[in-house]
Formats: sequence, structure tokens, C-alpha cells
Amino acid sequence: MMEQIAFYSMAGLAVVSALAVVTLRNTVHCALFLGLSLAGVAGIFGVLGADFLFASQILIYVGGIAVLMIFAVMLMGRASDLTLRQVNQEWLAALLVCAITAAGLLRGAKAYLGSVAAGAPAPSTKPLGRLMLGDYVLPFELISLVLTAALLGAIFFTRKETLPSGGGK
Amino acid sequence: MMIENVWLVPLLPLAASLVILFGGREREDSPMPFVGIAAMAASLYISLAVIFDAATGAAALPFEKEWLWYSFAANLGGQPSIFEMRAGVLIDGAAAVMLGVVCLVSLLVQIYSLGYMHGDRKFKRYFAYISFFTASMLGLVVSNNLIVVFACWELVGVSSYLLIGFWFEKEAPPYAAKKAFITTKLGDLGFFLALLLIFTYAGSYNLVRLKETVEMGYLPPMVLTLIGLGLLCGAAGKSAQAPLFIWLPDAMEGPTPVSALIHAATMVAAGIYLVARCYFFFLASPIAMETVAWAGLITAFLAGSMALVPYDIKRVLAFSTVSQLGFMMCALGVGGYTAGLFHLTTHAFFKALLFLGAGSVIHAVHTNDMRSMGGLSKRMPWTFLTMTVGCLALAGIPPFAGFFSKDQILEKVFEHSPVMFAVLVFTACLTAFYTFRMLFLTFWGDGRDHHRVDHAEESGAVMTVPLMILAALSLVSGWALEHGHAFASFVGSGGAAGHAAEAAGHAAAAGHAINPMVLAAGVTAGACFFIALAYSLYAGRDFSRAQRLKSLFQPVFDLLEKRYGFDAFFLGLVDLADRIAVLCRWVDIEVIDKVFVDGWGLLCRVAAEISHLFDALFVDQAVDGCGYVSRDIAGRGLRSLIARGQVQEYMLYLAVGVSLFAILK
Amino acid sequence: MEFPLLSLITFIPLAGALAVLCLPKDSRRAIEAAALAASAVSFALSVWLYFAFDRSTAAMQFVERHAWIAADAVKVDYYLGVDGLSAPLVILTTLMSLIALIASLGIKERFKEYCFWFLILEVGMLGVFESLDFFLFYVFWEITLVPMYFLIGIWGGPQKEYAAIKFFLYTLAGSVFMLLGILALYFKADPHTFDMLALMKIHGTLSFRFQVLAFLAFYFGFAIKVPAFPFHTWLPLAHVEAPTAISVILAAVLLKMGVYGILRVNYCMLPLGFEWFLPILVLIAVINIVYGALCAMAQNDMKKMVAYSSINHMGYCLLAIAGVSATGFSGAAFQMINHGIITGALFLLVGVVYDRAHTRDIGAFGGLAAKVPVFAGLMSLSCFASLGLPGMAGFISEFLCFLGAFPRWKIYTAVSVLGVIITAAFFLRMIEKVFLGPLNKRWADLPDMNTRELVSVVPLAILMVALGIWPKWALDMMNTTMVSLAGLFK
Amino acid sequence: MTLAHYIALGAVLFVIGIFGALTRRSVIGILMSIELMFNAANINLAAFNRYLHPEGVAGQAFALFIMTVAAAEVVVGLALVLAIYRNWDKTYMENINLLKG
Repeated sequence: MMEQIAFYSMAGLAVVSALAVVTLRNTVHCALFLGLSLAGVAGIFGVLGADFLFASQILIYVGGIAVLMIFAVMLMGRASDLTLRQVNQEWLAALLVCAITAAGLLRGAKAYLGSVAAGAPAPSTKPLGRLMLGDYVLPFELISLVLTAALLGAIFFTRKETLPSGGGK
Repeated sequence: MMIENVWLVPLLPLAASLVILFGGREREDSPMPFVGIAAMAASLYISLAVIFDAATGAAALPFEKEWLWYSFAANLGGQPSIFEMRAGVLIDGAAAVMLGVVCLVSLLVQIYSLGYMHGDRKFKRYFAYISFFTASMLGLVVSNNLIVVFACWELVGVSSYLLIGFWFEKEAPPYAAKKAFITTKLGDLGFFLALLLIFTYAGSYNLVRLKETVEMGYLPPMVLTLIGLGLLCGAAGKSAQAPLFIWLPDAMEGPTPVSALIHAATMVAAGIYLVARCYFFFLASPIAMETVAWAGLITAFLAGSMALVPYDIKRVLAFSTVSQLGFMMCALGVGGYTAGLFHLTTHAFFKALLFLGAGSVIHAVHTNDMRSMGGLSKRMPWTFLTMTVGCLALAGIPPFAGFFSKDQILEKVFEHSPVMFAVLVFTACLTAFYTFRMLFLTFWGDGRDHHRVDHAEESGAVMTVPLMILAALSLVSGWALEHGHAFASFVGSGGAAGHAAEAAGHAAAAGHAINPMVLAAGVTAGACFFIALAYSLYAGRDFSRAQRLKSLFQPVFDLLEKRYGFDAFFLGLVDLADRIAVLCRWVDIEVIDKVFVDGWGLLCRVAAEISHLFDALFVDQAVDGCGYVSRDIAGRGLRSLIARGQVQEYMLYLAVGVSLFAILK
Repeated sequence: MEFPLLSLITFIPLAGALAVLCLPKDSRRAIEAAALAASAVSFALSVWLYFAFDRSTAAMQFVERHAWIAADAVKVDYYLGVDGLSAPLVILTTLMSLIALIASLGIKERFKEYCFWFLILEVGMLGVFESLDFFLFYVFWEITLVPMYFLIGIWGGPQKEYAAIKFFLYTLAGSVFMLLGILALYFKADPHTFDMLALMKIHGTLSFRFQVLAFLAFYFGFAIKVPAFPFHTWLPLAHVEAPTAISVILAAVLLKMGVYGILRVNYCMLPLGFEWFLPILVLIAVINIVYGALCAMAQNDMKKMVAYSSINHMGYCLLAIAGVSATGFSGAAFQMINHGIITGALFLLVGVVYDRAHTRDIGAFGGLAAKVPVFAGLMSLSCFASLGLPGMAGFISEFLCFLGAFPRWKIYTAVSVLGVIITAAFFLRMIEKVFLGPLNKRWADLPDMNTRELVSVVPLAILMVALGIWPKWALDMMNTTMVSLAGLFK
Repeated sequence: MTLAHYIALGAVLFVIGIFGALTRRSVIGILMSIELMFNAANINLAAFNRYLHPEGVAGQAFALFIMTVAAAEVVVGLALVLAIYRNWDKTYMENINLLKG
């Protein structure tokens, strides 16, 4: 019972916030709702018993990415944005496509209606640690490399004097 | 037993020639000629010993000895197997006589040449060639294998080529040498084909075995006739029979001793000898026999008539040689085996004598032209004397050698056919005429060219002694050999060939015969009459009467001087061959090359053009078409509809795709 | 394992070529030494082959067989062996290579590359005669082409590029057809095989149609090499433009590959096709003989004349083969050897005079015999040998050729005997114009042959005479094989 | 709760992400939508791990990897957006049409 309450509340939070993200006109609000939606997903992780994921979701997404978004929005926000429409002309077509996709995906999900969890979830931090530094050590290291590269790329792109003046047209 | 060593006879001069050619340097007083002379003397010794043994019955003739030469794969009797080619010596009476004659004349000529060629800058080489020639000739004589005979036959031709062209720095000798070689080679084609036929049908080249095969009648008559004609063809080339005699007068460009040895006494007799050696083929084919007789007859007459006109002393002798060879050939053709060989022997002596005498004269006056001579009898008595003997022998005056042998021939011919006999007798009379015309022009009267004649001197002993020896032989050989049919029985002992020939002759003789005494008297009288005629025409200071006669019969003289047009005919043949050759070259460059190389290339290029065209029209257009479709239709057209550079549009299409996946699963 | 004599003979020149490649360009003496040593060792080994050769058997000898490409689909063996047909040719090849190499010591420019290509060429030629596997045969056959192309194209005369490309394309066109033939035989054989000895045994299973087609394919390849009329026109050009030593190799060895192929492949593997083609073959042979000789007679260029005389002489080989008899085969095999020696010598001698006078025009000379007696003597000797003078090598073989063809083709043989006299005519005319008569003042200070030239020509001259007097030395090697060859289809 | 619920939740979030990515005019909006899609995927991974393979934690490990990649993507993406904004003064997607040929 508790699980269901938790699931539905968290799922509702995530879905509603997500809808807000994609529909609201004010981008700052969007970013704030994104944080909320991500927190809802973190709750879902909690319901699933994935404790380490829960923690990292909070830390990385809610604490990192969402905040980064907010900063970015603030950096290049304009007053005119609030009055302008934030959705383009193809929204109807997009809606149609999305509806079809959703229908397809949900039909796929129906197959797992009878699948229930076996037993209580076990804490996963320790096995994850073993896995990362054991079998998956190579992807793990590669990920660190990717992160470094991303860091360097970010710095490179945001340096003011780097882009040549004639680059745009 | 000397006959066991008879194989040495050709090998000694061969070794000598190699020694002379490669040993020592070319010097005026080179000792090398003596090597050749020594080898020749040794060969002569062996030959004489063989003859002596055979004559006394110490050695049985025919004598055969052979060794394995080489073996080759052959289809004999339709079954491939290894055929052993054996080579060796076969001595019968004829071969023994020829050995003696060749060795003797060669020895004398070599000694004579010591004087004649003295001072020549190729002194040593000359003797090497002479020795080589003698070796080849002796090889031809002794060999029991027709292939070896043919090989020596050709080698004889080559040495003749080398010796005719000995003074190659001049213009004429190389040409004459080439002419001689090619003409005899033309005849050799027949010989060659005969050899092919012989092996194909008889499967051997051994003369003894061939004789057995032929006499057993294993060969079809047609083949025998062809073989006979082929051999005759070869013999006609080498022995200068009509129509292949054209080379012999030109061959006189060589040194005179060479003319004496090769073109009078020995090599030209090789053709006669070949016919004699292969007589069994001819006996088996009447057509071949008849052809031989007629070829000889025609040659004898044509050459005899042509000898009437030249003023070159050596040419007269050359035509006379051809004529005499015709006599021998004719004799063989009518079955006079011994008569032909007898004449061959005596002719070798007196013709060598005449040539060497002529050489002596030429040596003294430095010209061949008899119009510049005359009155030499006083200046060169020994030469004159010996040459007179030679002339008498050639004219057939008793008791000189020519009389006996010619008499025998005429006898045989009369038995065969009176028409041929008449022609031959007339030719014999002509012989007497031109012989003495030459003698009178050279030695009688006064010197017409005082500058030359007054400085003429008798040659040295090294030249005159051989002349005397030959003169003695010319004087006695006929009588001595005729005496008691010595020659006939000796040559006959050489094998069944002689007997068979005599038998054939006697069979023919059943119809008509002639009293030998009547014949001898008649022919001698005729000869004497023509000698007198020659005297009246040519013995005086000038020969105005001869000139008048000539103007009277101008066309005849022209014809004779042009040698009946044979030269022109063969030159035309050569010219024709040249034209064909040029045509061939043109065809090769312009047609064959164009068609098969350039044409091939053209074909490839046309194919290439076509495939290029196809490529450009279809393949490339297809590629371009793909590009066009994707760029202009799919690209530009589609893009102008939906692609406006909007990322979200693209994403929409992507999402459509995703949705399709989602619903279709 | 037996001593791999054939492999050594074949690949020592290759080792030499690699050694030459490694040497610096400037050390000419070392290059000369390496090339000569390789060639000489190969020749010495082939002399050993001559003495070790068993003359009493017709089977292949000195056989070496190793799997080379052993895929499931294709089986190719490294399969070498010689019999009485190929062993003399192997010896001839090594001999002529050595002599040609000596003759080419006078080459001035790009000597290193020259030696390299030359030795590669030798490898190819030897391989063709030795290989008993069709694949290997084809590989070696093609190996000979490339070096030849460069040797003519780089070191040749004024028209060298044209001659080289003509030679290359023309012979390549031929070998393409040959490849077709090889593949046809390969797929017709059951099980599929490239083994030439095995392919000789399957002719009973081949239909007439197939044999004719395969015969034509092979014949086209070989006839160009022979060269048989009308595919001969590349030869005079290639000969004239090639450097002396290469002309020697071309005439002495390369042409033999064609005749060898016709005997080994066309006759042994496709008897029905051969029988069908015989009337045409004999006609071609006669044309080669008479027409080649006539063409030679009309030439003014000595080298061209000799080249056309080669066409004439190869005609004798074809005529002999057309005779389909043991005698004919012996004649053809022996004629190949003799023609190699004699024509090789002739080309060397023409090269000698060209090096000095820079012209080969027959009419430009005259009276040289007085000036250069040694040269004149050797040249005349070679000419006489070439025109088939008895006592020299050419006579015996020509005679055997005619003798072999005569029983089957009487008229044709009689006509081709005409070729002999035409040959005599043009050689004698050449001798007369070049050596005899008054000395042309232009050549008053022409030097006689030097040591290098003598070393290259004199052995050939000795061989010419030796083989003419004592042909047993060569014929004994061939006899057994020829008997078995002639008895193949009885 | 069954696996289907979680998958349905993931699907809904994912579709919302798609919708956002397709319709938002601002670049940052698109980035945020993409983050939503990542999260949907993560939910699926965690759920599959929990329901189908509870004995291991591979699903969670993948989710972690995705998180890091997402983080990197966001960092680089925002940096790019900033760069575009600074240089061209554009934040709306319809104004950025470099892909138009």
C-alpha cells in the first residue's frame, strides 16, 4: 500500500512537472519544474529500492543539472521572452506523433502487467561499487575521460575570445 | 694392310688444313704449305698402296668399315625407334681410282702452287683452303654413307666458294664465288630431295644396304626415277651440266691452280662420281638413265660449241671441261660405267695439265687474253711442249690418253643410239678445233703484244715439273689402262655396279655394234681435219680469216658469246626472286603487320571505343542519373518542400520513424 | 630429400638479382661479379644436369614436387622436372644467358637495373622449361614478359618504346588465350588439376570440339612466341630495337618457348585438335620457311635479316612437328638448340659491327674481310652454319626436320626445301657485300674484335662445329623422349 | 506494483520529452526535454533491473553511466548554447537554420 502511494505520488509529481516543463511560457519556471520532475524521478528510484541511484539523481540532476539550467536561462534570458510564444507551429503534428508513440509504447508495457518484484530490494551501493571497479572498470574510466573532455569542451566553447569574429552569418 | 687405314686419307689433309689455318703467322716464306704437301703425300701413299693391294688381289674389294656416328629417333616401319646413323668408308674400284687421282692431282697442284702463289699475302691461307678442299673431296670419295657424301659434297662446294673468291679484294671473284655456290646449291636441292626419298622408302643411307634394297626391288619404279632425277640434279650442279653450267666459266676468277684442281680435275668430277656411286638407282630406272644420257649429250654439245668463241684462255678450258663432263655423263647414261670413269680419270690428268700450263702462261704474261699472246713457244718451251701433249690428249689423237677413253664412250653411245653418236662425234671434232685454236693462238706465230710476250719467261722447276709429270701421265695412262682391259676389270672389281652396268650395256648392244677400228680411224681423221682448220684460221700472224668467218655467221657467234642465254635466264631468275623478296617485304610491313598487329590493335581500340561509348552513354549516365535523382529530384525538390534547415523538423521526421517502430513492434 | 638441382638452377639467378639489387649503383665491378657469378653457377649446375641426365628413360627426371597453394578449391604444386625435350633447352638457356651477360658487359648506363632485369628474365625462361604444373608454367611464362619489356624499352634503339610495347602487348594477347586454354583444361579434368603430366592422360575424355577450341587457344599463345606466320611481325622490330644481348636471348631462348609449348601442350594434351590442325600447321610452316627467307633476302639491315632468318628457321621446327614422327620431333628439338646457338652468335656478331660502325646497313660496308679477318671469319662461319652447311650444327637438325616431315607431306617439304637455297642466297649476298670486294675507305680504321666479344662468340662457334661433327652429344639426350613422344598416340 | 507501471511511467515521460524537444522554440527548452527523455530511460533501466534481474545491479550501473553522459551532454550543450547566444544573439531554433542547403 505504502509502495503504491509512494509510486503514484512520485509518478504524478514527475509527469505533471514534466508537462509543465514542456508547456510553460516562462523559461525560468520551466527550469524550476524540471528540477521538480527530476526529483520525482528520484522518488521513483527510491520506490524501486535503488538507493545509490536515488542519491546520485538528487546530487547530479536536481543539484547539478537543474541548477545549471536555471543559471543558463538567467544568463541569456530576455524580457521579451515572457511575452513570446514558447511553442512552435508544428506542435499539433508533434502532438499527433507523440500520441501515436505513447500508444505504441503503452501497448508494449501491457505485456509486463503480470510481472511483480521478487522479494525486498537489496541495497545496491556496495555491489555497484564492486561492479564499477571490477568488471566495468574500463567503461568507468572511459566515462571519466568523457567527462574530462566535456569539461574541456565547455571551457573551450565559453571562452570569449576563441570564436573568430567572422564565424557567424 | 693399308686398306684398313684408308679412313686416314681424308683426315690427314683435314688435320693439315687446321694446322695451317691456325698455326703460325702469315709470312711469305711460311713453312706451313709443306705441312699440307706432306699430308697430301702421305694420303697419296696410302691411296696408291690401296690400289696396289687391290690390283694384286691382296685386298678384297669392296672394302667396308664403319663406326657409329650418331643416333636419332626415327619412325621406321611406322614404329618409332632409335635409328643408328653409321658412317665409314666403302672402297670399291671406282673409289680407289678416284682416291689415287685426287691425291695425285692435289699433290701436284700444291707443289705447283708453291711457285704460282709465291708472294701472295694470303699464301698460308691458300694452302689451308686447298688442304680443306682435298679433305672434303676425299671424304666424298671414300664415304659409305650418303649423308656423309652429301656433307662432303657441300663442304667441297664451300671450299670451292672460298677458293674462287680467294682474291676477294677484287670485284669479280666474290661475285663468281657466290654464283658458283648458289648455282650448285640449286642442284643440291635435287640431291637433298633424293636423300629424303631414299630414307623414306629405303630406311638407310648405307650404300651397300641401299644397293641390296634396290636390287631386291623393294622400291617402286616411280620413286626410283625421282631419286635418280634428284641425284642427277645434284650431279648437274656440281659437274656443271646443262643448264647449271653457268657457274663454271665464272669460276675461273680463282687462282689458276685452283681451277686446275677443283674446276677441272676433281670437284667437277664429283657429280660424275656420284652418279657412278649410286649407279644402282639409275640402273633400276630406265627413264633416269635416259635423262642422264641426254643431259650429258646436250651439255657436251652446248659447251663444246661455246668453247669456240672466247679469247680468255681459261674460259676455253672451262667450257671444254663442261663439254668433257657431258661426255662422261652421257657415257654413264648409256650404260658405259667403265667408259665414263675411264674418261674421268684420263680427263683429270690432261685437263689438270692444260690448266696448269695455262696458269704457267698467265703467270708469265699476266693476262688471260689470248689476243695478247702468241709466239710463246720459243719463250716457254717446256710449257709449250707439255701443253701440246695435253691438247693432243684432249683432242683424242692416238696414242694419247683422251683417245682411248673417248673412243670407249663413243662405242658405247653408238650401241645405244646412232643419233646421239652423231652429235657426240661432231662434238669431239669441235673439241679438237677449239683445243688447237687455243694452242695456236697462244704459242704459234709471233707475239701480238710485244710488251707482254717479250717479257715472258719460262716458269721455274717447281711449276714445270708437275707439268711434266702430268704430261707423262696424259701420254701413257690411256694406253696403259686400256691395255688388257686393266681399268675395266679393276673398276669392275669394285662391286656389282660395274658388272651390272656392263651387262646392261651389252644387252643394249645386241642391236647394233660398231667396229672399233673403223670408229677410231674415223674419229681421228675428223679430229685431224678440224685441227688443220684451226691451223688455217688461227696459226698466222693475225686471224683475219677467222674474223671474216665470224662476220659471216654473226648471229651464231652472238648466240655463242651469250652462252645461249642461259646466264641471262638465271640472272632473270635471281632478279625475279629479288622482286618477289621485295614484294614479300612490302607485304610483311604493309599487309601482315598492318592486319595482324595494327589490325589487332585497331580491333582492340574499336572495342575500347565502343565500350567507352557504352560507358559514357549508359553506365556513366546511370551514375549521373542517380546523382541527378538524389540531388535535383529527391534533394532539391524534396528539400524545398520540407527541409528548411529546421532541426526540429528533422527531429519530427525522426520521431515519426520512432513512432512507427513503437506501433509496429 | 633429393638434391634440388632444378630449383637451384632456376633460383640462383634470382638470388643474384637480389644481390645485385642490394649493391650500390656505383660499384660496377661488384655488380658485374655478382651477376656473372649467379649466371655462371647456374650454367655450371646445368652442365652437371647434362652429365647426370639419365639418357635411357623418357620419364621426367630431377622431379621436385611440393604443395604450393593448397586451398580447397585450387591445388597448385611447385612441380619441376625435365625430360629429353626440356633438359637440352634448360642447358641452352643457362649457356646463352651467361654468354649474353658477358656480351652485355659493355652496357654503359643503368647497368645495375639491367643486370637485375636480365637475371629475372633468366629465372622466368628456366622456369617455363622446367615447370610441370600449368599454374607455375603460366607464372614463369608471364615473368619473362616484364623484364623483356624493360630491357627493350630502356636499353633499346631509337624506336625502343614502340618495339617494347608492341612486343609486350602482342605476346600478352597470346598468353591471355593460353590462360583460357589452361583454365579450360583445368576445369575439364576430373579431379581438377594443373598437373601437366596428369593432363596429358585425359585426352581420351575430351571431345573433339573441346580439343579444337583448346588447341586454338594454346596455339595462338604459342604461335605468337614462335613466331608463326602471320603473327611474326613483332619479331623483326623487337630484334632490331633490342640491345644485342637481348636480341640474343630473344632469338636463342624466347622463341623456343613457343615451339616447346606446341610440342608439350598442343601435341601431348590435345591430339585430336592437333590432328585437325595439321594441314594448316604445315602450310604455316612452309610459309614461315619460304616467306621468311624471302623477306630476309629483301632486308638491308643486317639485324633485320637475321631476325627474318629466325622466322625461317623456326619454320623448320614447325614443319618437323607437323610431320608427327620421331624423326621430326628430334629434328625440331635439335633445331631449337642449334638455332639458339647459331642465331645467338649471329646477333652477337651483328652487335659487334654495330658497336663499331653504328650502322647495320649491308650496303654501307664492303671489303671488311681484309680489315677485320677474325670478325669476318666468325661471321662467315656463323652464316654458313645458319644456312645449313654440313659439318655444322644446323645441317643435321635441318635435315632431320625435313626427314621427319617428308613421309607425311611430300609436296610441302619439297617446296620448303626452296627455303634452304634462299637462305643461302641472302647470307652469301650479305657476306659478299659486307666482307668481300674492295675495301670501303670509310672503314679503313675499323678495329677487330676485342677479348670480351671473342669470349662471348668463340664458345658458340666451337659448339656449332662440335655439334655438327658429333651430334651424338645432343641427340642422345633426346632420343628416348622423342621415341616415346612419337609413340604417344599410336 | 507491476513492471508495467514503471514502463508506462517511463513511456509517458519519454513522450513528454519528445513533445518538448519537438515543440520548444528555445534551445534550453529542448535541452531540458532531452533530460526528461534520459530520465525516462533511467526509470526503465532501474525497473528492469529490479523486476527482471534482481540478482545484479547492471541496470543501475547503466543508469549511472547515462547520468554521467547526460551531465556531460548538458555541460557541453549549454556551453554551445551560450556560445551561439553570444556570437549570433540567437536563442530560438527557427532562427538557426545552418542545415539548410
